[in-house]
Amino acid sequence: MISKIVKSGLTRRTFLKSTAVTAMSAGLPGASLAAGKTIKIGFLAPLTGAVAAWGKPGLDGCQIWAERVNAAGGIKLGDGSYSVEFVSYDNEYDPAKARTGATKLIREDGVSFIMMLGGDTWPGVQPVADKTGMLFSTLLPSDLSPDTSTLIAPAEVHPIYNVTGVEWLAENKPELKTAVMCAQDDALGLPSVATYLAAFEAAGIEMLDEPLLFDPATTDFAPVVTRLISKNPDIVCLDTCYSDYVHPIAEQLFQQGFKGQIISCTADFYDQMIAKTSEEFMEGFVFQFPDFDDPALNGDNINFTDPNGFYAEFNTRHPGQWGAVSWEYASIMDLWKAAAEKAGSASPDAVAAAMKEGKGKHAFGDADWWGTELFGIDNALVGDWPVVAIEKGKARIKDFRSIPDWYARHGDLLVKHMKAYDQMWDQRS
Amino acid sequence: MTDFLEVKDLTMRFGGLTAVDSLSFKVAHGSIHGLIGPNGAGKTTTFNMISGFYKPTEGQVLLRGEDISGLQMHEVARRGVVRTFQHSTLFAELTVLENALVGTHMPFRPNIFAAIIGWDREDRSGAEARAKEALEFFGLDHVMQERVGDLSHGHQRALGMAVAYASHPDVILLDEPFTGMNPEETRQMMDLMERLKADGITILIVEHDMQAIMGLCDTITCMSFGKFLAEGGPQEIRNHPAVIEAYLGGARHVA
Amino acid sequence: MPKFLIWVAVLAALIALPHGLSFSQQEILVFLTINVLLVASYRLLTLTGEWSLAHVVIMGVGAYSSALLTKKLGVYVPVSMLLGGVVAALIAVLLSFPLFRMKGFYFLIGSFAAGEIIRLLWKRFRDPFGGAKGIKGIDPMPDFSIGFYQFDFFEPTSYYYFAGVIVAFCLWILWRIEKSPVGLTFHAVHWQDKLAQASGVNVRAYRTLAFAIASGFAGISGALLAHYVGTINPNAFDIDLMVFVLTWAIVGGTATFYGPILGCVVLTVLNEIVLRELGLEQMRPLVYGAIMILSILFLPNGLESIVQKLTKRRAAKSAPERSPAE
Amino acid sequence: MLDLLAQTGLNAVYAASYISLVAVGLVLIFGVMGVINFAHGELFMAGAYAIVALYAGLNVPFFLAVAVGLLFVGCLGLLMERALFRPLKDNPLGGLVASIGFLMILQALAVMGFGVRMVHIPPVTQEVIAFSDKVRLPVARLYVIIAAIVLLSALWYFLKRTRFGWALRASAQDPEAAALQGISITQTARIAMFIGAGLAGIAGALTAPLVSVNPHMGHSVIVTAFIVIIVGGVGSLEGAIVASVAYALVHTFVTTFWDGVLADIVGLSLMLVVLIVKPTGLFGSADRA
Repeated sequence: MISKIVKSGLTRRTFLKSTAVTAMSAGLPGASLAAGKTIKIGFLAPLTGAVAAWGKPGLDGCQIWAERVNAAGGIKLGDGSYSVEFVSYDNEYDPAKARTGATKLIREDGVSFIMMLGGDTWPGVQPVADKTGMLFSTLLPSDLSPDTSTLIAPAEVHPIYNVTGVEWLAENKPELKTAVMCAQDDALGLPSVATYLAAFEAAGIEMLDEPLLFDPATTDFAPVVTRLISKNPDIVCLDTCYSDYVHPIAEQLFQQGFKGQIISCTADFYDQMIAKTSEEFMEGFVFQFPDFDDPALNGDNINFTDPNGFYAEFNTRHPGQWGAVSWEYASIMDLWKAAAEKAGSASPDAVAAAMKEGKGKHAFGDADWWGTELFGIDNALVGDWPVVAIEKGKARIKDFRSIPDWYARHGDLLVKHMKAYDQMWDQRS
Repeated sequence: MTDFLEVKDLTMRFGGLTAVDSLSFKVAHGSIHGLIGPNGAGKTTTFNMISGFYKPTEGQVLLRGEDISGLQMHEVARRGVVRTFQHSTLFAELTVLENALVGTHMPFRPNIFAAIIGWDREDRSGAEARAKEALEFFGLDHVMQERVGDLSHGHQRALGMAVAYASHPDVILLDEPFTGMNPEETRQMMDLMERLKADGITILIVEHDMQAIMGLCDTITCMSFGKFLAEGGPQEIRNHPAVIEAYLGGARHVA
Repeated sequence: MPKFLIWVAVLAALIALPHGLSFSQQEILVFLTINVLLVASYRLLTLTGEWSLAHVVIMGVGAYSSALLTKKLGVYVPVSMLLGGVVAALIAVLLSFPLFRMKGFYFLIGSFAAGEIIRLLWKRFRDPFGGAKGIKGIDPMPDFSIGFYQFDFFEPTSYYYFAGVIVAFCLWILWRIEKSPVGLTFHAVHWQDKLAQASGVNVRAYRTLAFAIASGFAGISGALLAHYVGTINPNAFDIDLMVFVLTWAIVGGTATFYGPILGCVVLTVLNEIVLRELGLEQMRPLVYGAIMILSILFLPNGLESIVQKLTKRRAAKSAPERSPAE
Repeated sequence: MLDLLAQTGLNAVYAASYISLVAVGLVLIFGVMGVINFAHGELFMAGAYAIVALYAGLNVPFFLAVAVGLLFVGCLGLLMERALFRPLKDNPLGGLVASIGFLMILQALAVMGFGVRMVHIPPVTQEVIAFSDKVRLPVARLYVIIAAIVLLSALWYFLKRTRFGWALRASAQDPEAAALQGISITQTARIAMFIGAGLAGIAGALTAPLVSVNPHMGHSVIVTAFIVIIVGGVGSLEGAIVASVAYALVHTFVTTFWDGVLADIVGLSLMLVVLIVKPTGLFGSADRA
């Protein structure tokens, strides 16, 4: 049978059909259920190993999402309601294993959509995506390129939203004039460095030093912090770091006597940071990821379903594990569900078409498909993003700010810095 | 006879200790030459300098007039000076024939590309013939396929010499070949050396036990405390007062 | 000739193999085939008695070279794979100068340091190595047809056949080398380097030769990987994979040519298929680690020792024909 | 500028302290057992998780938790000795593989028991000794420095002045001769494993409140420890300590005055240079290679 397909020339459509048939005929347990009313969604992210922190909590969040959706009657398509089931594959953050996982999820499990962390693993999956036409999502928009129209970045627009924090800071604390930055030297840190540099330049804040890069294997941050504060900056920017680095850096800043402003992309487990430092020290710490019990998320503009309830449920099941990825995969599923119901079908093409029709329902409000200049394709869903600050030991959304508006004014700066760090889509070879 | 192998003012210092102090002697072509001395006389150090195992601090080792001191061991070997080892240093994991084949490395230098394509059949059969010839010479042809680890002590000694002999050497350096041998084995070993000599090979033996090589050597050089002591025929050395004195002193020391 | 028939049967089984597997198992089969070459080339290096921790990084050198040659210079893919191997071998020759001043444990750790430096250089120099993200969009092997079979190199089965032929050819060369006088000399260098030297063997040159050959084939395996996955990055060639190669070789046993290959196949099937099917997820490393410990405790001579026991009776019947010179 | 130098110096002293605790344990195990303990970083991790369970989880007083952590990891060392290294004592590569297997098991246990993400440990003390506004030594770091000095001095005394220590050194130098002298190899192996593992454990326990504790924290520690013991010379305790100090100084100053990635390259190159110039390390002797 395989050779027959090969000879007839493989088009996307016949490919998908044939794989669906294979999945059915193979009599896989999931496949026979699917004849009833189940839609399968693939979850292809690191679940073991050093990067597992970016996958596992996301899968936990998705399980909660699936239960809630299934309890509410599932996903209503043209031919009735379907329940949702997540099929996960641990890619160990390795491109080759990610490719194997994508093949398994598509051709054996018959999933309708695959969510990935992206990053190192995406290029391994890209040929599979191109060949099968499967719809994929990533948390890292830097994976986007015009080569693959079926990869979308609908939740995170890392790192571009970081401009909102800097902009807010410049408006609300105009006395802060100088900044320094440290960053982890990898695919996560470098595009973020370029973004912060552009944001600081746009806000008229002077960088006192080159960004200080450190290897992701660093354990002791005292030397990094000593260097950072040696120039007496008003602002220390932590760029986008794993929380394993944000915490010790903040602690060192505290112990080495820094008293100025800190801005960071994330502050997962900020309560622990407060415990390690002090409430006064952390007061006013600016970052970009709200707690989902924030009252500001109950506004009409928010598209995430019942954020407060989701947050409470997550914390009950996985106490102390809440972080950015906990809700992001689930928010992608909200978007996917809406698109599938609109299209009345779970087929990747139909969902993708429905999704990109008009405004997208991003977790933080309706947003535009955007990114042609930065990524070569408008598959990133970009709109407002919250600026969060810690007040009396609790993260509070201070404002929602529009990323496209900032870009309209300062896009040239962003492109300039992105180019300097080889982060433009046409520089990524 | 010409000056075939000559040791000239050879000196070796380890830190502050002078193990060999400007030693000179000559080995005639086709002879069996003994190098003796009590423990700590510097025999083995000298031996190691000639074979290229050590680089001398000063002095020269001349082979047919060419200075070979300071060359690496394999370079010395390629000039025809092949050594054996004091202990049964063999490839215990390999068979007897394979050991002998390693000895044929010099006359039949392996070529990796020919080996892959299979154009080295002549070399391989030549090497095997030579290895078998060497084994026969030392009476080892009947244990050819056995693992060396399973061989008797005497056979292992013989194999050590066969490996050296397989490379068509001009000079064989033997390091205490009689240690731990019973009289019967010693006698057989002496026969083998006589046959090597008859084959035109020059032999230099380093030996602690003077009696063992008296009947064998053409010339004997005796050293003590790193210095040249005496040289001559076996009878001459046996009766040399300085040699007797050195050995008595050494013996007392050892006891 | 029964031996000939056995080989035909093995060949037929290897050709039929992917058709009995699921799609993801076919993918795993491709990576397994590539890893077989990696671990077999590693064995050649261990013949001289040195255990390197740079082998996977050297594989990466082959992958990066081949990827860059196709991307920047447009070299035809199979040619670039060969050149990737050549570059890996040359880098190995370069590394041999500092590394072969060391032996044993020092060599082990020295090679680790050398490998880490190469990896840091890939990270540090975004041009041309792409930094921490590495290189993506590497040209795949161009599809072609040989009449009765159409190669579509997206399909794991096609790539398995392609890689299988290359790997089989490389294994044949490695086998020929091991069974040649050169291989015998490698053994000699390992067991008694002084005696080998006294027999006129340039020990340093032979060590370097083994290192270069092993590295060359590791480079080819890296190139095979790069043009299949389409992306490479410094983390794909880190110490974790090296640890796997080391355990494949040791658990399989290094006394025979097939030992490390056996270890690679058995452990990969266990880890990637059996343990995943069992749905162990987070417990997978634990079970894998336990299996490693148990196998080294109860099979100290590796998996190959089981095979040897099974074949011993047969071998005892037929006349001993162990002649390296044949 | 003087402030910056002084603060960097303090940072280097702290780094040298915890690195030397880990490295000395690794050297001790290699010296006596003749195996490379790849799981040493995970023993460090296990010490940190002992603090997570006892101090952060059960509110056990910190120093009691550290002591229990030392004993716990020491016992892990004994377990490794009994279950892995003793049966494999004639098979150093087998010991290496077994220690890799043990490493994977410890990591997986940590993941299953405490999750993949970093875990929180409340600070032991937030006191800081301020020499000036810009030169400050947190007391929690001072504990690590003091522990390193005290423990390594005690170890030195133990090795040079007691019978056990003499036996340990003897069997590290020549196991066969030591056995002839009536030294029990098993006994010394046990002691060495307990001390070696315990040192890694106490380093992990003391630094736990200062770093991010996660199941993979052992990796970068073991890489550093390898570099250090190679530079110092495998099997030399003095060498390990001197090299820890040298490495910590170089790495800290390069990080502060240039950048962290360059510091790693410099550290590794330093090691290669040492190996090229003196292939047995600064204090090493050839016979154990």
